[in-house]
Amino acid sequence: MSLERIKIAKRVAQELSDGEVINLGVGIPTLIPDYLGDKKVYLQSENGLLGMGPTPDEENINMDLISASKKPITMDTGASLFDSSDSFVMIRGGHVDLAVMGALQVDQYGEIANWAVPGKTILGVGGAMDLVAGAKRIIIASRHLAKDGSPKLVKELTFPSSGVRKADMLITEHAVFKFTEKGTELIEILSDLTVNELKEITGAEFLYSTQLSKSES
Amino acid sequence: MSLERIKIAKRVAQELSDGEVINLGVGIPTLIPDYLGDKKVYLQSENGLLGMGPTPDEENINMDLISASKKPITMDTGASLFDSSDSFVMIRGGHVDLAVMGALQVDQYGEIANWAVPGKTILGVGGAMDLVAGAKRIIIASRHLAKDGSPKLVKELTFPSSGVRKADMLITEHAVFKFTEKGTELIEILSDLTVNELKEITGAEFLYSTQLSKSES
Amino acid sequence: MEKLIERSDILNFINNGDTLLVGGFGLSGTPLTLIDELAASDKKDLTIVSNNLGEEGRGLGKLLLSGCLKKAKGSYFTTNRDAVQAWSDGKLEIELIPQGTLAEAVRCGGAGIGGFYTKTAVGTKVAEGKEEKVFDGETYILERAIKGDVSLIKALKADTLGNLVYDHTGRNFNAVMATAGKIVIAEVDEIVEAGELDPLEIVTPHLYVDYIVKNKYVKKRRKIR
Amino acid sequence: MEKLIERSDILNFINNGDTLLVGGFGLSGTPLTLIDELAASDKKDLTIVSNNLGEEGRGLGKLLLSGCLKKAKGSYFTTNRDAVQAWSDGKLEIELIPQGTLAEAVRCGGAGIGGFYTKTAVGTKVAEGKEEKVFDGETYILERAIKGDVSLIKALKADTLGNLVYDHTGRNFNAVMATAGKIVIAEVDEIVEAGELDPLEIVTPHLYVDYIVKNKYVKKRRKIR
Repeated sequence: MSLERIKIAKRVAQELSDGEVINLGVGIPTLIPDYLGDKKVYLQSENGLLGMGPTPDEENINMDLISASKKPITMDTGASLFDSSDSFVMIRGGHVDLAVMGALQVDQYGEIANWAVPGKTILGVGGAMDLVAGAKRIIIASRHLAKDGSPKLVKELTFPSSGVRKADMLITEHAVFKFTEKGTELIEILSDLTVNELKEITGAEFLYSTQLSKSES
Repeated sequence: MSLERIKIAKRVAQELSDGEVINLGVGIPTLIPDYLGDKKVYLQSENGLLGMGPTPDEENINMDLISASKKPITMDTGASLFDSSDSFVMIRGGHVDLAVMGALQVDQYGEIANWAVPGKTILGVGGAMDLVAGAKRIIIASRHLAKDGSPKLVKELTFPSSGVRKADMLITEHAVFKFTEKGTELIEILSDLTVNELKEITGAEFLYSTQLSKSES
Repeated sequence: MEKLIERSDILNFINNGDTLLVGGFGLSGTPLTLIDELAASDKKDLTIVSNNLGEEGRGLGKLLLSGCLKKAKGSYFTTNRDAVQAWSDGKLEIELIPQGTLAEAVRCGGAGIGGFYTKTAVGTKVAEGKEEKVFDGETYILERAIKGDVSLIKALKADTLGNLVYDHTGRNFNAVMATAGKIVIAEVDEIVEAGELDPLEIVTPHLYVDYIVKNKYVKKRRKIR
Repeated sequence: MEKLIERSDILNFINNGDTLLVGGFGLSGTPLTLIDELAASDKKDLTIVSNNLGEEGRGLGKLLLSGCLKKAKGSYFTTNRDAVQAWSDGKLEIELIPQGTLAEAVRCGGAGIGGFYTKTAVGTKVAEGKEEKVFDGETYILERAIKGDVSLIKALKADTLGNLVYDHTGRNFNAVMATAGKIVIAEVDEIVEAGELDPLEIVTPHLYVDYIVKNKYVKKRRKIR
């Protein structure tokens, strides 16, 4: 497990508030529960559980009690079980406070591409589009650059969009960005990069306060 | 309780088959369970129960365990409880084998009017239209004549329709009618009326076999 | 328990002109305590979405008499003569909705669905003015989702997180009403610790429930007539 | 018990070209016994509606290898490389449906609803060619109901009437699939007498279930990796 991924998960964890209902996507988001500290949140799993608990020990694994990432889980105190259609009543209906998900690209207004790569087989979407459409708040947790070195935050998506609903925030190992109608705003630098260095590895322009600029560059 | 109403309920009971899921409307249909004999059917109540049992004794009344007619009931062995939306998944989705309901009028093709009287206040429809649209089979259980002496079986409805889905059968204290694309067919006379006498108190023409005609008139 | 409030507190969440989604079937599974508070208030111009409007002077019938109501949307009002009278006198607007359509419309309201096509009521007065569409040779009408400003529901038990279970057919419309209000207030007979309700028996998960009010009525389990 | 059949009997209810609704999420809550029977048969040109197509050679992945399939409709096939390959080779048609849309479309199929308007996938490739409609300023797309000829589902227990309960998140798509097939066959771990299941815990009432097959697998509750 890379340190960058853990760093991102830790920073996302700071954004969570007590009592929130949260859906965690595959990848980096699944690391978040380890960094919640005293915060009490409720994890919703789209395959039919509210109140996902930690991984069971090997003796207590039941493969009919799994997360949406298909890993064995346990139930927290006060957990409830339901079917897939009721699970998406929660998700689509705006009852999940926060979705944390990965992305292939995010554009300068927060539009997300996280299900398909152009020219490749497009055979999986899962619950991503439902979460994009329905979660009250969306945080993208992702490495700053894709494996091929291209920036994930871009001016315009070149990958297929996951929906018209925009993300609220992007957290990478280098920075925290907020999306508003004006575009992208850099609100925090998480690594030792200067603003100018960050600009070089980012595909979209972003706003930032001079104060942030001064202290960090 | 009038003898005619009991007679109708008894005759409807003969139409029920073992294992069927049945929704009983208000009025005459509620009398049917008393005349089932050995038949085992499952009564669905649209307020959220499959497997309605008999009326409880006074000590065991719970006003949160009631029928759609708002009378206290019990649960049969194997009963299940659900909410109103799931109840109408059953009804609208064609999972209820038979609905037995009253009617203000039925036309010669079996189109039902059972919720509103023209010129009067139209303030109640309940689950009638859902049952008309969704039940696999519909039997109308009704007195032959309305209180004002007008026939319930008519050529054309003058009362507002309950839907385009047609009833399969009409059972009154005098006769059993079947509805087909050809129109109304008299299949049984239940009183001492002749066919000609029956014609006089019926608002629609009906077909009948000469055999029935001979034996009954 | 954070969600537990005094019954009088509910008036802070309800504004004149609001649409309230109210659970219950007749008087069964109805939030009578919450209704009493509202009936004693000076709230005005409320629209009630509920299967019925209670009975004369009972349940939602109280709200009618107290002058809180502008409009009622539901499937069956005939059993409350006051409602029929108020409608005749032009003092109450009524929108009649088939029971299954009502349940589904509210479910859609809670589910982020804008509308649905149903076979129910096709060819009737209820369908007048509604968009039609043919699927596989069958005609359906479009029904819009229903949402509310506040949902008032009645459950048997809540746990301290706000998970709810209902009493038999007292569940009726309460479970869908719980999903479709911006604010959801549940009246309950009993509050238990989180963990005491079996995850399999919870009908309304706590994320739908904003506030809990303790029922002021003692449940008559054995009602002698 | 009338509904109990031998597992080989299920082939009598399934015809070439049928659409099968299959419960499960990955391999969890999947009717593995029923799938085995089908994989060993000579059925052809089946369309499978299921969230996934199992894994390589496991679960619904077996049906793919056995040559029964023409088409798969679901939300996520990427985890079965065989499916990706078969699709690339033009041997398998795939229709990708967002998970929530899939669940709702099947529920509508079972509920007598012709279609519904969802916000999910608006503005994406998945929405191409789908009718749009604006409600209260927001754009929705029309999704059609999904029905099947036969539903194959997996439950934990059935009672002798056919009422079903599921094992934790093994419920997933099984409960909706149970409502939308002309014939519904449930594979179960255990059969109990009617009355042994609490009316409050029954998830799928017996009216949805036509046949019950006993699971040939012994459930691994404690799986050591």
